[in-house]
Amino acid sequence: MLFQPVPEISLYLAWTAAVVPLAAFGAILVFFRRLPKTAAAISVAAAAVSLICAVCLLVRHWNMDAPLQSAVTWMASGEFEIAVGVLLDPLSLVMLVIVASIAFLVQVYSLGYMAGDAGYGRYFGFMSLFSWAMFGLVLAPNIVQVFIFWELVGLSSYLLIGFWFEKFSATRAGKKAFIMTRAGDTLFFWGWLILLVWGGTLSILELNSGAHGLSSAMTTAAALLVFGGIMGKSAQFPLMTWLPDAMEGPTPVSALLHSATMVAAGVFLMARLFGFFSQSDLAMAAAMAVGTLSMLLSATMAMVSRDIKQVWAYSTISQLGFMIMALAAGGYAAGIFHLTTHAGFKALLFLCAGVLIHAHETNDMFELGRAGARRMKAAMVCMTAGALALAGIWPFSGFFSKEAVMGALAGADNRLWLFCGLAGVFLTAHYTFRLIFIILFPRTEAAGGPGARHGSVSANAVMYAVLGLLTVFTLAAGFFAQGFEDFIRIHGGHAQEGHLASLAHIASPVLAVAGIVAAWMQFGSNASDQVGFAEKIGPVGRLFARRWYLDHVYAWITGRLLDRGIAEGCRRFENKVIEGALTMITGGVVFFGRMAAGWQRAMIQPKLMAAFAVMFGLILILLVV
Amino acid sequence: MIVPYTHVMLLGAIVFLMGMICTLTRRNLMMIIVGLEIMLNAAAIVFVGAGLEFGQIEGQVMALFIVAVAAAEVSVGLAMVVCIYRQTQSLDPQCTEDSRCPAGTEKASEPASGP
Amino acid sequence: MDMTVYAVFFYIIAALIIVSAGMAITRKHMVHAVLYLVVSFLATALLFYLLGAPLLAVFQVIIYAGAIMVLFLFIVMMIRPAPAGERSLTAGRLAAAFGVCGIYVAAALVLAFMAAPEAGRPMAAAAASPFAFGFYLFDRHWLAVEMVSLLLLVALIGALHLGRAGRRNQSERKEPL
Amino acid sequence: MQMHAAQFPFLSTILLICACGLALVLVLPKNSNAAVKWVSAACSAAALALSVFLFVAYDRGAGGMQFVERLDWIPSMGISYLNGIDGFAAPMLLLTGIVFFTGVVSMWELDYRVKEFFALFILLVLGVYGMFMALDLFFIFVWFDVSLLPMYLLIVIWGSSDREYGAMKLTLYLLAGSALILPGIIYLAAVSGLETFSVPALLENASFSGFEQKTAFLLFYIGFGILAGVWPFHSWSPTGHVAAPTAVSMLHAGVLMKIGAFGILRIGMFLCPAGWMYWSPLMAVLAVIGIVYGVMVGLRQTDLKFVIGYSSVSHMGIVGLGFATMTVDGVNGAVFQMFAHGIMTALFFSAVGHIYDRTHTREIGELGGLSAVMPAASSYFIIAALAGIGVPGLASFWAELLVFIAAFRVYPALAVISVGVLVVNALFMLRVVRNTCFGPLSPRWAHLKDMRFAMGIPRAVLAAAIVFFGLMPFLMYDLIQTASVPLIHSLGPAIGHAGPEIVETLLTKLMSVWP
Repeated sequence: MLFQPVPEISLYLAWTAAVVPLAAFGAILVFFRRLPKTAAAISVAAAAVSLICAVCLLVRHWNMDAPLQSAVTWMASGEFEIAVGVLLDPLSLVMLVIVASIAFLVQVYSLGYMAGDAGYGRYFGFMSLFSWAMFGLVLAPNIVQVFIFWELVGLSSYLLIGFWFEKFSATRAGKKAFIMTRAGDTLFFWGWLILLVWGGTLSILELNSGAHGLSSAMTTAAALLVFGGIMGKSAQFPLMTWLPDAMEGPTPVSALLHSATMVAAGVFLMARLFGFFSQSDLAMAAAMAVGTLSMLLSATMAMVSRDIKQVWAYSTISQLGFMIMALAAGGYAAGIFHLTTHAGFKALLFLCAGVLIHAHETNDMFELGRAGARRMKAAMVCMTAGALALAGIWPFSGFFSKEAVMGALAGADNRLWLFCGLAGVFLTAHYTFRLIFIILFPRTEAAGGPGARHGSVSANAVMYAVLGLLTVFTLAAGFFAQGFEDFIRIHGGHAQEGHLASLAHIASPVLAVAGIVAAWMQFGSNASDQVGFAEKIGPVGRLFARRWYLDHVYAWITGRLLDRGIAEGCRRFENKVIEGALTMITGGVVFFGRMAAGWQRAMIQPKLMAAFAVMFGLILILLVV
Repeated sequence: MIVPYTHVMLLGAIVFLMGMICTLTRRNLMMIIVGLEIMLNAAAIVFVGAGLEFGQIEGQVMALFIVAVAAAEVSVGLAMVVCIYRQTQSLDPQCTEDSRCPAGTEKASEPASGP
Repeated sequence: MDMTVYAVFFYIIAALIIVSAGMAITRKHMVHAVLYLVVSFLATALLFYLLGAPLLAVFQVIIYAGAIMVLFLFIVMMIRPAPAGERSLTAGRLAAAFGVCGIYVAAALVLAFMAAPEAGRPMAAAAASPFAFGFYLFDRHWLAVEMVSLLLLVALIGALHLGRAGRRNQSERKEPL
Repeated sequence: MQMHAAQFPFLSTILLICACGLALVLVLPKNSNAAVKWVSAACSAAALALSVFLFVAYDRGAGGMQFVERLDWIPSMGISYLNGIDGFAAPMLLLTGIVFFTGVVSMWELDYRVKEFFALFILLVLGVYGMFMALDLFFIFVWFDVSLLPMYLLIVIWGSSDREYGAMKLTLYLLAGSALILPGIIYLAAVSGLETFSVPALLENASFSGFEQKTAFLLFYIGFGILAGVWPFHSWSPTGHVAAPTAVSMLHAGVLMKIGAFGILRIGMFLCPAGWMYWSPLMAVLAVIGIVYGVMVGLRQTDLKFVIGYSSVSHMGIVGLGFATMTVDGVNGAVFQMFAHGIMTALFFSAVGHIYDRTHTREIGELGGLSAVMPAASSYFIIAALAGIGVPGLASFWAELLVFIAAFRVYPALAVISVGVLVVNALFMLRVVRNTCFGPLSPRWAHLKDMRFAMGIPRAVLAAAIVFFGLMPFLMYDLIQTASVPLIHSLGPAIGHAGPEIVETLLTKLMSVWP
């Protein structure tokens, strides 16, 4: 017996948490699009209900000893059934609470941030849609349900990135996000088709326990393909460039979807199928390689970006890379713990950035610095706290989770991964504090207070309350590391700490501090010229700034290969071959018609000839035969 | 005792063949009608011969009808020839439609055509 | 087989018919062609008499050799086409024409070979009196006779109409010039 | 096949409603446009209501043919007026009802030769309804042609760009199809030796040889396949869509293409299972070519209707792929896809028609930013596009899901290709959406008004149907199952599924190379 049925009350709670946002979405889109206040109230209320349900579930099942699962058949066709249901285990409970709380906080924050926007109602509708999709994904007991909500998450991401549809770049970014994650989803789809058709099961618990009929080669193939989906959703190499572009969306959206929850869905899926992935060493190695590569690449990109939101976006990719590395190294609890703390401090960072951007109407960190962003003290304090957490400084939560990740990496077979991880820690601290120092210590500063230049709306109390809450979480979460680990590790793998663990535990904070010091020397101190070492070497700087030319590859694939290559070829085939054949056929018919008509024109003698020939030919045939 | 019926048939066949050749090879509407007359005549000969062979007066009746039909045909046919000639100034059957000739034949025989 | 005098007459008449018809179809000048045709028709009238159809022979002379041929001559005289105006057929069409004739000849030959043996027996001479012929005609074929008369009427009207239409067309064509 | 006679001739009542509507429209005075529209709307609403009733009242427990009506028509030739619906036909009737109603309301603003338009439109729908419910080969053919011929006039008289060419091409193509179907029908009826045209009777008593089934199935597959937009016989459909007026495009893409697929199903697959089995690899290959090709050609089109036309080719390829798998899942998915695509594409054309009515252009390059001035119209457009992408929660997702699962069992390579094309499909749809509805608003369109409430009704009905069946797919699948399971079981032992062996050997070899 892999699981026990879910107790009735918990089932109701889980269903409520998932379905209420859907109801809110439907109600808002159908009835309340034109009533922004009502729409926002409904949406926030739904988020609150979900949060309460999630917390109740967590509390009820704090001491669970086996996963709880129950499902109903939603649709049956032949032998294939799609079941929807609820799978409650520590992972889904934790994720549920993370998603519910961040969603609730971000929606509350949005009440102020989005005030006055023309699409206020629509915005909250889409937020509710996203919540629903995310809850469905988190609670899913089988891969089909994961896939369905996985796609819906992608859809809501598309809608929210392109929320300001008048902005051409926003709609393009939305499209890019959808297509690139969709490319990953296609791999995922192939993967679970293998699981379904040849493995015979899609139940997550059965897959994790190895109760499927796949040989090891097929297991590896399926795991790699499923990991393709994770690459798309968590913006890992090579499907990573959509995430920085996705920052075209409203900042709360970036905070909720593109840092804290949706992109974490990829990591979540990997954790969800951790048992299954563990069955294939090759898949785990590939995941490790991809995670490491993404982590390092995006860190380098973050080092040269001037856009504050993009820096956080790159850091998100980088941190997701850390999580995948941890999971691939077998550090189940470490990966999930990093996911949890990251959700908190990354949401905090984005929301602080939102406050600054809101006040100064620019994304450029140098301009923000010049405009006097540092005078918004509360926001700057919160942001610095988040940055310290991101860099991995005690006592912030990031320190603890990063230590756990490093511990897991130390247990990996190959030392390369640990050293790459440590390099990543240094780079993270460096680019994070590059941003902070640039804003805090501008070379020139405009006169006037925050928002004076544009007279725009400054952040209201609700927004600051949200920031405060998140800061508290960032400060406090680290101290629950042990409890968290005990809770989550009920059925997960257990990373054994390798002999390098002590080295890693010492090196990691040291390198983080070194990164900050390096950033200080280049950006902070009065003597510095605020040009990073990467930017000083022209080609490297260009390489980083242009995202390692990944976008060029994609532009080539869509523009050249697909558009002007295959599609144009098909279009020509349509016009030349198919239409041409048609023209030939019709032309032939007309030709023969003309010929036959020729016999009917004035040529008496040919007609006579034909008549005679037929008549006597028939007589001849009759006589002979 | 006259000749065998086969001989009459042979005569009819030869005359019919002549009419056929005339209709098929002469590029002159009038001669085409002449060929038709010859063919009708051949048919009449065979009918009369058959009437004698089988002792039936029916054959002669048919021949009479042939004569009548020929008369009708000739009168209408000649009227049409006159009509066509008035329009196209030609008796060439290939030149009567739309009063144009196929280009090749026109050119080849241009010097010969009189009016 | 001993030839009767009738047989001799038959072959002479047959030769006359064939020769004159052959001359008729090969003449360039249409007046000549029509005159040879008259000879052919007169010979046919003789043949009819020989084959026991005196009334038909008379009709042949009156209608064919008389009325029809006069009509021909009249038309030929009226439109007076140039004798050299006729072009020859293209070789391809000529070949096709003779090919069709070949089919005909082949059919005729096959028919001849397949003829019943008693067909080789000479026919007995007999004659249908005009009275018997007329009686039979109106007794058995009165409806056909009426139809033929109607046909002739239609032909008459048709010819008249065509003549008028041709003239009208001609005048219409002339006017704009 | 079980036959359940009807207590009341509901099916004939639908036909009668249409016929009465047609007669009424014809006798109305020439200038009474409003009356014509109201009569048509009432007629279509009544037909829709009956279709919904039949969809609901069909006894899913009993299955088989229900609401059967029978009347000898020409007994000497074994032709009878035999109607009945099973799990395949009931969704099609519902689809026809919805598209008919929404089509009539979509054309509410028509003011040119109104009476003639609605008369022909109702005639067309009459044929479609008849085709979906008829169980006699002869009547199937008659209804089929009844539904084809008004199309020519509808396009030529009320069409838009290049309408003579489009109408001519469409009519000739479809008649070529029916020229293949008729010999097929006569051939089947002749070789059966039963002197009957009734499908159930043939199914029960006739035993066709393998050769006969293969021949007849090929005739039906190509003949009906032309109508179903099977590649390479698809090229009438984009041209026809472009030329046709809005409601005709809706009916044409929404329902008429389904007639083709339904014909393959009802005649080809029911009567010639051996032929189906024999030709199914060909069907699968053509279907996948269609799926890839439609998307690829669509990617390069600049006219909105061409874009949708080619996406229809792609989506109908999914239907073909489902049929080709010869599995319960595949047939279920295919029939659901017929329904879902019908609704989706009707919504698409309805939205495009509205946009075209306002802007008088369908060039994607000239449009843009319409969401700002026409939020409702572009929302419907976006919903249709998302359904076309196959987003979960909208009807076509479930259909595609099942078809791909079935195809992966039977033709793994083809399934992998067609799943891969989904990315390009999304690219293609989103590009259209972005260039039409999103982006900066051109000042040319700044004065445009959004659709009135009444005009929103048909679009809302269609969108609601998409979402409803997207959330409740089991309502549809339970129904389709009742027909597909007996059909597949009648084929005898299950067809051999492609095993993972080949793939596995390949993978093992690959991994032995890995260090």
